[in-house]
Amino acid sequence: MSAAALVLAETGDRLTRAEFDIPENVAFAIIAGLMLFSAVKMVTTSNVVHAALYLVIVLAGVAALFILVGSDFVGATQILVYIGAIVVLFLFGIMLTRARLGDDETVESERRTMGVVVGLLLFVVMAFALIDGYENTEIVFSEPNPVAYEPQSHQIDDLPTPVVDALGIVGPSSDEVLIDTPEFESLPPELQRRVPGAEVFGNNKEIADSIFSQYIVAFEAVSVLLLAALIGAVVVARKE
Amino acid sequence: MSLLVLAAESVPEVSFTRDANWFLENVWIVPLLPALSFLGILFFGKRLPRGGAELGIAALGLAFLFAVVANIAWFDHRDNYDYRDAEPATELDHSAGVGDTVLDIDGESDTVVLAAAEESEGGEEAHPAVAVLKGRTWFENGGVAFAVGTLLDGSSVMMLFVVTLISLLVHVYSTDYVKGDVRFTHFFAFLSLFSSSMLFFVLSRSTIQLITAWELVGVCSFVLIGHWWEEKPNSDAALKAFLTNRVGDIGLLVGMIILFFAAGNTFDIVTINEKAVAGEISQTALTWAAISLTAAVMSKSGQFILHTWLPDAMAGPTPVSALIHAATMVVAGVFMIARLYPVFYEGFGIADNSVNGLAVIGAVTVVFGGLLAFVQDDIKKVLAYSTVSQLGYMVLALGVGAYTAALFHLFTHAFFKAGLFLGSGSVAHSVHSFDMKKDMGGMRKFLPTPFITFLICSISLAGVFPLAGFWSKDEILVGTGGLGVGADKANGSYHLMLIMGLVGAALTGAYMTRCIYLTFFGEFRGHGHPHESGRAITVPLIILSVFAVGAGFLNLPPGFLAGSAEEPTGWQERFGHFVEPAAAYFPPIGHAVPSWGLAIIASIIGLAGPAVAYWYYFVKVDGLAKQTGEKLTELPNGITSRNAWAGAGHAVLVNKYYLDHLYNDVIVAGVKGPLARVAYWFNQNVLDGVVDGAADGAVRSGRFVYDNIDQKVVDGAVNGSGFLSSQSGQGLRRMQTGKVQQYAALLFAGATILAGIFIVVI
Amino acid sequence: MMLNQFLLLAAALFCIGVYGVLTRRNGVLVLMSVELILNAVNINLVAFGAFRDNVMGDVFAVFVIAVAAAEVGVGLALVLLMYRNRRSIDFTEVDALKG
Amino acid sequence: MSALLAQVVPFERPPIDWHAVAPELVLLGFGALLTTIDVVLLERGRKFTAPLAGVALLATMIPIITLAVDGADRTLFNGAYVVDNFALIMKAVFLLSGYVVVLLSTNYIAEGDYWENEYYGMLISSILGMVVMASARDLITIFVALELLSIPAYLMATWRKRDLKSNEAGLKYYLMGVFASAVMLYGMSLLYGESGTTILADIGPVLGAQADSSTITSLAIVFVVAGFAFKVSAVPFHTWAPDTYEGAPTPVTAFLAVASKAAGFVALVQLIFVGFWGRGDVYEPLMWVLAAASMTVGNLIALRQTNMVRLMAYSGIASAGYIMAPLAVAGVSADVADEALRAVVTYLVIYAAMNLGVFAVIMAVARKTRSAEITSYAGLFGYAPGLTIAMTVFLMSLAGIPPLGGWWAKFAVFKALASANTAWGWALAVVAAVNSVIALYYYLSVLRTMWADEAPDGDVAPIRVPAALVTALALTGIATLAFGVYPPLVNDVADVSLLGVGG
Repeated sequence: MSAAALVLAETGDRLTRAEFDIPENVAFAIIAGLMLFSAVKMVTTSNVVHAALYLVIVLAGVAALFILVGSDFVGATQILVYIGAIVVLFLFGIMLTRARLGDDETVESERRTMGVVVGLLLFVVMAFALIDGYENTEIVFSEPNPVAYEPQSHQIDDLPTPVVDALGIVGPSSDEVLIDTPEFESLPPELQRRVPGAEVFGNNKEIADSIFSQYIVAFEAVSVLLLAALIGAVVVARKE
Repeated sequence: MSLLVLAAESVPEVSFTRDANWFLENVWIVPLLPALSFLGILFFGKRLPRGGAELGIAALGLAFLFAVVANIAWFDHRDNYDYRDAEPATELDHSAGVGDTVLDIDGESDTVVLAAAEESEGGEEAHPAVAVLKGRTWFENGGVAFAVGTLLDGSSVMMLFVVTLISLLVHVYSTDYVKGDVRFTHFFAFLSLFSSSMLFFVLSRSTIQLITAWELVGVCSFVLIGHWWEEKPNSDAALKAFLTNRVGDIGLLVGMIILFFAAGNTFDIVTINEKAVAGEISQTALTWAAISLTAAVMSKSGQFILHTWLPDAMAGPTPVSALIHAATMVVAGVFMIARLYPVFYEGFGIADNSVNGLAVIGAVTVVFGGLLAFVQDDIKKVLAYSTVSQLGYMVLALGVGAYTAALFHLFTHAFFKAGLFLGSGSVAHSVHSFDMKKDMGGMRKFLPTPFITFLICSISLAGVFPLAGFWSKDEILVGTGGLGVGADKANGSYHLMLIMGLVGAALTGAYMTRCIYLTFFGEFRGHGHPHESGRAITVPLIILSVFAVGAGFLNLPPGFLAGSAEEPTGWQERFGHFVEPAAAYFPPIGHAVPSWGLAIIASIIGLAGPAVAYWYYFVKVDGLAKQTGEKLTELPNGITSRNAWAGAGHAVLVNKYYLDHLYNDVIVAGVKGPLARVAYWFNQNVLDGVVDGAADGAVRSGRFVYDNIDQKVVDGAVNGSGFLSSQSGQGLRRMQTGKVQQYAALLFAGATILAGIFIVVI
Repeated sequence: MMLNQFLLLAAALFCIGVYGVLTRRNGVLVLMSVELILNAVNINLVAFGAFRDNVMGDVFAVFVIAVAAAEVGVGLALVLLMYRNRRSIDFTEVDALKG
Repeated sequence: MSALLAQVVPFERPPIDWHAVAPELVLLGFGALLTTIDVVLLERGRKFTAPLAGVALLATMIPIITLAVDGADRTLFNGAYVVDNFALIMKAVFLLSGYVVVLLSTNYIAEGDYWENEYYGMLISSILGMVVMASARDLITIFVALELLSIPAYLMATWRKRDLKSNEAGLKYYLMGVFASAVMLYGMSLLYGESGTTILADIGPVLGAQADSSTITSLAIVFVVAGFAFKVSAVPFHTWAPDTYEGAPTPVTAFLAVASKAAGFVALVQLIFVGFWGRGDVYEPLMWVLAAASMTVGNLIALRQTNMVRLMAYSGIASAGYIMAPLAVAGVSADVADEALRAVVTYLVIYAAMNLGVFAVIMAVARKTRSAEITSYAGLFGYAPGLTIAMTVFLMSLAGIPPLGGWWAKFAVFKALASANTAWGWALAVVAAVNSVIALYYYLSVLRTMWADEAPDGDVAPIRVPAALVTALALTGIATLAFGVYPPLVNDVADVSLLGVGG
């Protein structure tokens, strides 16, 4: 993996997210710490409503992480579906089952031991595998690529030097040049987005495209699944 | 041996023809007839006047007639078939090896006769040996053709005769024996299916067919042993029989699968055999296949240590026992070895070995079964252990390479053992019990016909010259090639097997003498008035005893009465000639030359057993019984108390009896006085001790083996493993607590531990 | 950023979820713990998606979210039914079937 | 790089082979029709639903047959969805066993006054999930198909709402199912991370080219397999099965025991033969352990069962072991892989017939005795000889007695194990052999109770079996016999291979 990173690094003048490593790592640390704390509190607190609120923090943290790595769409979905719908469902569940607020339950030591042993064992195994497998592997963030561009003229002054060099433009800096579509496409992706007038999308279009092409069957299946779950849950949960 | 191989190679090995006798080609009708009668009885039996029995008898009768004709046709085929006349089947693929061609690719049914030349050792004219193969591709799967059809050669045509005859007689006998039974119709239906399965078995062409038939035989025996299932011991016995057989079935399955791959993806028995003979299958594969198949034989043919189901299976109706022990079921194992003989022959290295699994198991079973028969009070159990012992002879014979002898013993044993079982059934039928000690005794007065036939069959079983059992047993003993007997030692020298065989012979006579005494002599100890059986019972008995007397003459040893060992004539070796395939699918076994010396020694040893038993039961026990007027079945005290009795009661009582005779002798022929006195002294001081000791010792060792090894160790192990698995099942069951979170813990922990192991190890 | 930052965080969340699943008696809390586990998976998927620079991870995560919603709905219906039948949502009491 | 094209090329629907997805569409259409009838006609629609569900499943067979006749393998959506022989056969198994389940349910659900329309809606959704699963060759599609077939099944297991046991059955099934799919998802995420793709055919070569010591791949394979081992109820992921089988409505139990289990195996087979191909060093020992443990534990616990349905659950766990066994040697060579695949398919087809048959008898008997305790079967022969004989045939077939279908299934497994000719293969064959003896014991005990014991309370009133159940019994009985007597029926269809074997 580091080999791949090297190759990417050699392509030269390229704004990668890696350059913002430090602020992002700080953000990550804060979010991760908050999530872990909330998660632990969630599974240990005796108050069910508090647990639901801690869950919200964890879910929000996950959404923040998604946005941090550039998956804006998934992050938005996470917030809408999880925090907007699922947590509300949980709250309804808590209310409908009239679980006592406060000292809801006590965890016997035997069960706690079982949980700790299994959980720790699982973590050791996972962590061992992950550290062994991905030690020192960096995520090399590439910019979201899809770029829309209409052919237009630019003042050479306005163009970034790498773009000028790459296209081999010569002339006085005040001249206007027309960059047409073939020329634009000949640029490497990281330069395309630096051409003025180029519109940059996230990967939303790609996600949408692949859901409706490669994963169309899964998508249809999920739609049936949601309907079936809806009908079934109504049958099971309703009073007779 | 190598001469044979060379000779076989020097002539065209294979030729094909299409002109076998109609009866040999269409022999599939034989199993079909009882199968049809099974269906007929099942569906219409209850509406027929005789509850379906007539259907079964008619079907078996027809099958029997067919079998007789087929046997005659086989004689002709075997002797007169000349491969030179055979037209090559041009439309068949010549590139295929022997037997391959019978997998009719086009699905049409052809008859292919397979021949290879045999050059007898005397250098006389070659006898072509042929097997009539007929088949149809059942289906093809993954390039492998599953063929079904008939493989008819001497051994299977002989089995057809035996199975149909015994089954016919059993059917007839059963009309009386199970008369009035609640499941009369059901009984006959399964009797027919049982026969059909066995016939299907002996004709099987492919190993798949063989396994199917083998299992069918097992299922039928399960149903029939458990015929009176309302009583728990009966259904227990049926269950045990089935389960024990199942253990062996796995061996069969594994063995057949090994052979399937080893022989190049084929189920065809002839092809497998040929490749085994030709050395095209690796020795390892053959050995493992032979071992697996031996496990199957052990369970099916009641070999030590998987024999325990056989005595229990006596819970079934007596005709079923007769059928199981004589013609079907238990001989299936022996026949299977014969069918795949090259596999065993090469796999165990029978030719150049002196100890192999098959021979050892057989020898142990001979002695072990014989000893156990001593201490049974149930007449059918005596016979059951006797069967175990006799099956041991057959397996032993196959284990030492005496192929013909094994099949010959199977053949003769079928008649006298069926006769014995049916005879015991007729006795038991009249006293409503199988217990010899409690409910029998003196039966000869009430049941003269069963008595005579039982006696004849017993003598035959004991191997007394010149009844059937003598010839077959003698042939086995010669075949061992042990201690220098049998001039041609092509199959190795099995000294131990010879000795065990001789011991077994002595035991056989002894326990049968005991059985006859307890059943037919002495005072009647039962209740009521036993009555002679009806014709349906006595006629089969008479027919079987005729065979028990005469069947042995079918295979007189060469040089007997006429001719010489080199040039057998007439009836000599007729049977061997009949059953032994001399073809590329049969190993080049050597033939032992019979020895007069061994025959005499064996006869003496074989008679010594009954003599001792005779002395013990007929002379001493009977004498004591007459003396005291009690109904004795054993001496009240054996050798253990002999010292204390030396000058007292027992001795006095017995001696007095003899003194009378001696005094008479002295008076009538005074000159014999001194001689008699010497004889008397010898009798009193030497013979008596030896005889008493031998009889008592045999009984005691039998009892010991029965109590400690058979019942405790073997049976205990069989039952114990069931108990153990049941107990561990109980333990595992506790894991299932019903608590969902413990299940979840098991799930996560299971995944984690598995993952952990794989991460670390791989 | 290191890939393992995300993966180890996800592993920890996963194990905390497992702990919750194994120890909580309240049915709703068990279901919440399941959500923790599923979110751990989603972090993995999205992190790998960024690492592999393709959208399959993101798409997978979206599907997981959708399915998780259905699962929660069904799970809460079952818990509700349990409450109606037993007046309790304590999972440790559910052990009539065993052996 | 494809991103570049995306900027100029607007979204275009990928070409869809409508014939290939016709079975799913037909089933989906009927499912929609069923729901619409429910919404429009309300209670008046009740009498249509069961027949309509049956028709839906049979009608879906039509495109499957046309596809089979056509014979061409079809690959859709970059390999995410494949219609090959294997997929078609398994779809047919799902649909036909689904049809038998409809037959089993007809009277049960109607007489119990359960939510009939919704019940068949659930059933059809679940079967749709299975049908999708048979073609899914992509992690996301497999995951979604798994959930689509599972979630309605969770609900069906709890369908007898007021019954505490049914409630418990559904709850346990649901919880264990969710945990298992969470573990599986974690494994899938690692698979995606290792290979960068979700298409199985692309994952295969990546994993195959790895060094032998890739810990991530080992972890991923174990976790993914664990998820499906749950579905097929393999030890130690089997704990839900006995409880759920016992508590769930009996037709649902039959559905779980046959169709749902088969779906798990379909996924497992696809993953192993396409995705994990080349990593035999991981999945072979894993399958070995699971198979041996399932056979042994399942059979041993079955010895101590007193309830027929629980007995069938443990017997099903043991069967899962048999079906997994060939997978433990699948990686030896391409020939062995073919043999193993055939063995799995053969076993699944035959198992469906005989197991559904057993449940049909259980349901018929329960109509009179209202119980599934083995003791309540005592003396059955006396008053229901037909059912007794049918049960005998099915149980003997399960025990592997020729010439019944089950024997061929076992034979195929042994043959596959032997064809590998490795020490581990033989060892597993021995384990399987010992187990088949143990299994015979408890099947025979049941038979003895039926044939030999006295009916409890001397109640020998005959059982009236409704027509739908008779049909189900006849179908499964004929199939069980026919597969045994004329094995080409199953052998020919089982002669399949998977697209993409060998990477």
